[in-house]
Amino acid sequence: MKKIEVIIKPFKLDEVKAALNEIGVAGMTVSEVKGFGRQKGHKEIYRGAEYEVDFIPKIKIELVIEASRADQVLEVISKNAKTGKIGDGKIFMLPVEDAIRIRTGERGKEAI
Amino acid sequence: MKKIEVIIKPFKLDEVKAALNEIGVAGMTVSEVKGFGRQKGHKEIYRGAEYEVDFIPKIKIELVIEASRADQVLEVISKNAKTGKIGDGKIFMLPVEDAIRIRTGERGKEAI
Amino acid sequence: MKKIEVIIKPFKLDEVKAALNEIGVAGMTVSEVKGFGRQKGHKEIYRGAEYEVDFIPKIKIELVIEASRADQVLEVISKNAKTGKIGDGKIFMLPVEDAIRIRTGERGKEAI
Amino acid sequence: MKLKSLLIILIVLFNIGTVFAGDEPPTVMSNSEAIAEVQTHADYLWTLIAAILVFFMQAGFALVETGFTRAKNAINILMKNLMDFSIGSLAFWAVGFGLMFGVSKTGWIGTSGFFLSDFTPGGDPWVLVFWIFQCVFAATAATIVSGAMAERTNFIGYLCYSVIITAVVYPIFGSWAWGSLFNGSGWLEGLGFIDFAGSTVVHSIGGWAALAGAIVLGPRLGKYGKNGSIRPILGHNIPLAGLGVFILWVGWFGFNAGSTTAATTDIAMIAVNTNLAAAAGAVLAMITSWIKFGKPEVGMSLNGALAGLVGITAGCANVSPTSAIIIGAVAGVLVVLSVLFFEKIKIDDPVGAVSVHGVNGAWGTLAAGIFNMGGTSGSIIGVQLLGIGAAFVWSFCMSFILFKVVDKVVTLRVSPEEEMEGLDFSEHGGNAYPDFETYSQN
Amino acid sequence: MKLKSLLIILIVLFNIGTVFAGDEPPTVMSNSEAIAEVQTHADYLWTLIAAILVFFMQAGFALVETGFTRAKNAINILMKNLMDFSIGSLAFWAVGFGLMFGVSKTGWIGTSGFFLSDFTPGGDPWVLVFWIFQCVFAATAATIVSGAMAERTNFIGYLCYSVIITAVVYPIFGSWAWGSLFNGSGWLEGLGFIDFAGSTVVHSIGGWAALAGAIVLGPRLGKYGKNGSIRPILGHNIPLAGLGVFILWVGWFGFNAGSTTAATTDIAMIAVNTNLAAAAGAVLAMITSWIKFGKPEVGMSLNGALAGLVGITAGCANVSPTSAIIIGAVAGVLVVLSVLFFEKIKIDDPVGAVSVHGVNGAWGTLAAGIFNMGGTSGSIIGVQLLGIGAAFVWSFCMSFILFKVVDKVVTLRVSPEEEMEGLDFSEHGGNAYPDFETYSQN
Amino acid sequence: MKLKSLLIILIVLFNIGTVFAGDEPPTVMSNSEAIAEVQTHADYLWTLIAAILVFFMQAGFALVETGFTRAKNAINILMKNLMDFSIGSLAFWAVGFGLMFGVSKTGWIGTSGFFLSDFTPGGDPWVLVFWIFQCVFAATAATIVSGAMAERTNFIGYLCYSVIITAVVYPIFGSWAWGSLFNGSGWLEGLGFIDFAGSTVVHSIGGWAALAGAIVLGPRLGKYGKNGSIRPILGHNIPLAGLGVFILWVGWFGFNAGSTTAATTDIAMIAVNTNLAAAAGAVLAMITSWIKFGKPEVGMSLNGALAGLVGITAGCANVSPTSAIIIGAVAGVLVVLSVLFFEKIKIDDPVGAVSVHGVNGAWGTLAAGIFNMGGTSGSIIGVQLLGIGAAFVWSFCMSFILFKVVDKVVTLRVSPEEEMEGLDFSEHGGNAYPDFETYSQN
Ligand SMILES: Nc1ncnc2c1ncn2[C@@H]1O[C@H](COP(=O)(O)OP(=O)(O)O)[C@@H](O)[C@H]1O
Ligand SMILES: Nc1ncnc2c1ncn2[C@@H]1O[C@H](COP(=O)(O)OP(=O)(O)O)[C@@H](O)[C@H]1O
Ligand SMILES: Nc1ncnc2c1ncn2[C@@H]1O[C@H](COP(=O)(O)OP(=O)(O)O)[C@@H](O)[C@H]1O
Repeated sequence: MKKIEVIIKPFKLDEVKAALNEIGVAGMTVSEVKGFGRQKGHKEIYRGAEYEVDFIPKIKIELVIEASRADQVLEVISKNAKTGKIGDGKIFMLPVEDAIRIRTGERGKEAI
Repeated sequence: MKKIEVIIKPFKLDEVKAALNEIGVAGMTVSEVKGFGRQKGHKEIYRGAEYEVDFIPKIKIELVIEASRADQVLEVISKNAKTGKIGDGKIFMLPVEDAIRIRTGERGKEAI
Repeated sequence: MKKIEVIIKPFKLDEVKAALNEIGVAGMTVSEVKGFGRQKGHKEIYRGAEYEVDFIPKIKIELVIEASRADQVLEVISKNAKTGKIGDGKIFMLPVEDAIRIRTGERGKEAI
Repeated sequence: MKLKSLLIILIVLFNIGTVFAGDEPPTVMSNSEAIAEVQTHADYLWTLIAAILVFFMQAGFALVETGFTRAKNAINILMKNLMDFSIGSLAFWAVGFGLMFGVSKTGWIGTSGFFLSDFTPGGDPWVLVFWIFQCVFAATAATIVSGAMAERTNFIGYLCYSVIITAVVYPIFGSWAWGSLFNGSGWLEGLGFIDFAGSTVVHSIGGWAALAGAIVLGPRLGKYGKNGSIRPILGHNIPLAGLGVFILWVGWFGFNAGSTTAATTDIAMIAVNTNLAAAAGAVLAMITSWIKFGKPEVGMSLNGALAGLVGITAGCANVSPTSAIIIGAVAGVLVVLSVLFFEKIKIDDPVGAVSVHGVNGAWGTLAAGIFNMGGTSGSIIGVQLLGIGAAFVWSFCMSFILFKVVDKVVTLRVSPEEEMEGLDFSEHGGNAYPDFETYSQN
Repeated sequence: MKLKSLLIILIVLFNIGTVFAGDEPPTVMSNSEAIAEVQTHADYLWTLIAAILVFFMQAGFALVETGFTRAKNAINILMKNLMDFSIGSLAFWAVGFGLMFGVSKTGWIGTSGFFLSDFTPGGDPWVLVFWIFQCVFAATAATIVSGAMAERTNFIGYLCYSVIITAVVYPIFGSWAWGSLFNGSGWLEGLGFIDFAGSTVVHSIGGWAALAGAIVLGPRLGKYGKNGSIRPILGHNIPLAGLGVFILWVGWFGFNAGSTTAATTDIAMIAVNTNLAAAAGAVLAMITSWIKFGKPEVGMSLNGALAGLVGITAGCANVSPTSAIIIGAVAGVLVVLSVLFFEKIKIDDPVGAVSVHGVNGAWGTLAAGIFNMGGTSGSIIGVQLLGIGAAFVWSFCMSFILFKVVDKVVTLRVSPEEEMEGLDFSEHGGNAYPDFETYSQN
Repeated sequence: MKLKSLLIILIVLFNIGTVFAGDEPPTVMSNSEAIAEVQTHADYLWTLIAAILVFFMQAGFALVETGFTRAKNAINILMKNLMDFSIGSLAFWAVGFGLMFGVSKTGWIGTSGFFLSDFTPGGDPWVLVFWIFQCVFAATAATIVSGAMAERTNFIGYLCYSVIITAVVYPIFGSWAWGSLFNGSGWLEGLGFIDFAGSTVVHSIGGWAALAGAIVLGPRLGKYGKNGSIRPILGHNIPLAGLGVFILWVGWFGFNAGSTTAATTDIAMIAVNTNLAAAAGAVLAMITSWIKFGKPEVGMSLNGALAGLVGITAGCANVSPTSAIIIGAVAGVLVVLSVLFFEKIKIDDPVGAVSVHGVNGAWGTLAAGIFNMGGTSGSIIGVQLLGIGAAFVWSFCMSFILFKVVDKVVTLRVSPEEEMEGLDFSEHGGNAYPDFETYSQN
């Protein structure tokens, strides 16, 4: 099993999610994060002092999948999260040793 | 060392935490996430338009433990996070290569 | 490639970020988490009932780096996140099998 | 001679005609009537302005209740406050006003003036300005209840109850104490009961109904631990609650000083008393919380101001400013002890409505007797106690029965799942703060 | 004899001198003048107090609009509300008041009184108190527009438009219907058009301008799916929106009852009607939403109260309380249907301003004819319809052209990137809630 | 003959008896007295209503200060605003009023009327309505200070100071300028000092005390970078701050127009001036911020409205509407420059209280001399400058010393750890927004 961690632009979430659902990947966990990277933040003003908001709001998707589906999933995500502009984000793949579905106690591939 | 990532129902956090403390696991990191999976969201209405809130609020627990304690920890979490209803969540186990306690600089098992 | 996960005290973020930038690590992803550990929370009162707020607000930094830079990165983080007081936090290192930059499709080291 | 002197008078009198161009020239008599008319205009002004101020209290209640409860129930609280006023206005128009201020042969209930039938187009509109002032009072009594029943009450059940308290429970008691302000005549006022602006008539009636509601409902899920320990459920927006208290304080000037329903100099002392009692209540509640918990707690301090306001409501027109400070100070201490008491006996009142309005309504009514500027006596105190007791028995019992009936018919409490998810979603399909990351306590 | 009797009169009259120490002794005539003066003081008081209440509505509008839109545009909404009032006050002082209430030979436009030139230091200050009351009315018409154009309008474009509606569009129509309240005389009022407090003059004018703005702008990004499906964009702070509605309700007592600009007993019925219509509007809108969506929806209920208020504004002084309930109830149903209608035809009005103010302003004006206490007739209805139509044609067309012009000159809509990022950042470099974790819908 | 003519007069006069059933028939004299009485009632009404409006400003200040500071200090700000009013009311009752309006032989301090001893039950209640109006003024001066000292002041230290400013610092200066409004007579008013509603007496006194507080405390942690760079600390809830400004604007109509403490036609021009100055202040501050920062900034625009209001306070009754616009416009520019100036010289004033109230209070006082409708002169300007200077010296020095003393006795500033954690927790054990995910800046 593999864990896929994806950092994307927030407004791409719906598209990515829909595309994953289409290929049968329905389970995933999403959170709001702040990204730092090549894409630069912007300047704001508060009572005359200018300041740099250097982080960019991003969405992190975490999903655990069977190793065999990894390529397909990576491709689908890449395609659907892409705008071609700086700050599109990253995909990371990490090894997963075990998985459990709490409700049933199923382990491994069955659990995801 | 292993990293255990757990997705549970929010109201189960207290129970799981207490149970982990009992077996001597006191360190963990918790965050709010949005879950997508088998458990379906619900419909809300806003000024006449119905819309599907398709994510479910979940809690993510991350904890790093010695490999030797993994089975016990998995069991305790499974037991205490379970309601038997859909949406109870998942446990994933990932390998960890190193750990450092920032305060002391201790590494490995000592650090957790 | 390695994934470095760091839990630090919130007010240390700026320092750590600056130090990482200095050694050429500019990409990272940050989120707010709640920490449980040795450092204890505090008591609050609400209309006469005292209650323990047992979590401590922490910042989680995630960054993926080339394996070869791991030591340097760990050192820089350790140094800059340290106050020497309880609750300074942890650094964990996990293996990463692949990385993709969504914008370009680059993979592996090129992607980060 | 006769003619000449008459002429002189006429000249003197008729010459004034310029002021009312085209009208009859003024006479002493027409002037006197005109003066009365201007005074009447001032009375209308003040009564309407006071009614507007009291209406504004609805916003105050909504904010206090919203602020002191959880984010997931904010829409529900708002809807309850909007609707108890809206439906309540209609109920008071149709039924309540007649029961409270209609002709009352027995002194126990009014029997005329339903559907504002005392007003005929073109007729004297006094009944209308009087009605609007009384209508906002009735809504105040009703809205007090929603706080104590927050976060777990079935919306439709609440609406049912809300109509009945505004149409029946509050007005009938009101007719006993205040009926003679219009066409009625109540037995309690006949005995000399002092409750100038309604510590008992409005606040205790609301407060004891709130008590009945909280008891029938039982505590919110998670309010008490397995071992019976008290677990705090934190209010989600203290700045809104604070704003609510300031708004209530503003409105209370209308509530108390407006109860003259006339523009007189009496409003001065009433306003001063109102302000000093509220101030003393806030300060003493803060000090009490400081002593008891080690820190000056904001929830108690805010409730202290309200307690002082409730406390001075009965006696605002017949006690001195110094007495007002004492009354408010006692109220400030009382509210803290009372909140802790009800928590301990496991009656879950999320905003402290029972302590603020019920308990301090009783205290204020008693205090109006004790500190009466004209002197006090056993019989004065006795009548005050009788009124306090009558209010408790009437409101608590009627409400208790009503809540039980409502519970049978439409159920009073939502299901545990709905309560966990929050009433905003389960009752209204909504989300009060969709752009914010929110937690759900419990 | 003559002398003696004169003496007596003099003694009688002069003896009263104590009241005005050092002044002339009072006479019947001086009394009569003094009475008129006190009445004048009361008129000033009421007019000013009502103006303050109406000013407070600015806060209500700001909150309703903020609450019903997204967090990322909160500062922008606030700035628009602050500035349409501030710049609007100056524009109404310089130009608007003169066009509306100046001498009007044709009945189509006022031509004097610019820059408050009707006032001379030391002269009669009535024009001033009248001005401030009218100024807050003008600002109300202007501010209605900002809601419908929320979340996508260029700030400077909005400011341009805002000046013009307050300086020209609103005042010219106003001169047709209300000019004779001061120095003017309008053709529409000449026909007997009934619009006591401005269902048409203020609310429809604002509402139809809002419609033009929403059409010219087009819907917000993401409001409609690719397949044309309606996608809700949720308001981010419902408690603030609720507070806004309560504040508007408070202010509306000043809006309607203050339109007497005199302290008379008429204010009683006006206030009662205002309250009952709002209550009925809220209740019926809630019921309608309950039937249509299965749950009582908060946004619709709040809009229902406002719809009731808009609906009764024209007829508040000439319909009975029972009619007021009917008018409000119809408004409550109407607003729900209207909001759904505009959503469906893809006119994106984030806060429902067109439905609340435009549609119900028209309904209220018609209802003022239908339910007229003095009886109705075809010609009364005809004039009402004429007024309604004139307002639509004037305001919609003028505004449509103006928005198009503004769009050409300074552009009316922000870029898609700016809209996505939020106007708070792109227009003002700010962040309304920096300490909170917020999401961005769409 | 004599008898007959007398008879006639009597008949004329006595025949009017119907109005006051059962009373003596009216006479010219009784009418005259009745007229004076009705006017008195109107005076009471207006003074009380104005006092209520000014009280409402407390809510406005609380919101502005809460909105412009961080979420972690929201409860603390609220408690400070609640308590400076509550304790302040009691302090002003016991001591302040006597020092300000008591008999003053020297012109430097009042010496009677403590504990409201000028009022005897049954006696003339004018002192009471006057007291409540003055009490809310005193509280305004006190509450200004809390904004400048926000986010780092020890709660108990703040309370100590707050009592002293309301009981001593403000009243003594007040006695110099306004003592003769009641029993006193001040040296400054004796010279012809113009400060109708308190640009200097209230706002500058508060503003300079705020300056002393900010200096003694030093800047908030993190406000200045190591290299001395200015780092913004963002206000956490701009919609609340905006609501606060609208509420303050509402209240200011009471503040300025109520300072007549009489229902006269003067209130018209005062209200118009107040509104125009505020509008001009907002517009000009927005433009200034636009020029200086490239975008129209919300914080500055809101402060601009307040600056305009402070600026017109002194001269609202003696300058023309056109002058009011100029005064407000200058205030709007001034406040932006002043905020930037104090930031630069490292005086950390989180809400801009010093610039809004101190600097513009001085400007407004000067402007009242310059734009005086009756003409100006070197001596008028001189006296204005004298008053401005006296206020600065008195308030700044007294406050500076007091803060130093308070610092010695109970410490004035919380520890760095407490400041980092937030005063809500460290001072009150609370959490203003427990259901929301919040960050902590710095
Ligand atoms: N080395 C990294 N480790 C973890 N997250 C990263 C890393 N580099 C970038 N990110 C995340 O990816 C986001 C996009 O990266 P950025 O460099 O801005 O643009 P791009 O993806 O186009 O190269 C960042 O905002 C950050 O959240
Ligand atoms: N493949 C997955 N990868 C990551 N998280 C998942 C995955 N599948 C489910 N989850 C998380 O677990 C939660 C529960 O899963 P769900 O399918 O709803 O029920 P169950 O756990 O009973 O099978 C989801 O809301 C989501 O947060
Ligand atoms: N085993 C663990 N797994 C994951 N996170 C941990 C673990 N132990 C501690 N943490 C995180 O590190 C933070 C600091 O740990 P703590 O024990 O309080 O102090 P210290 O780092 O000084 O030992 C905790 O608040 C928690 O977020």
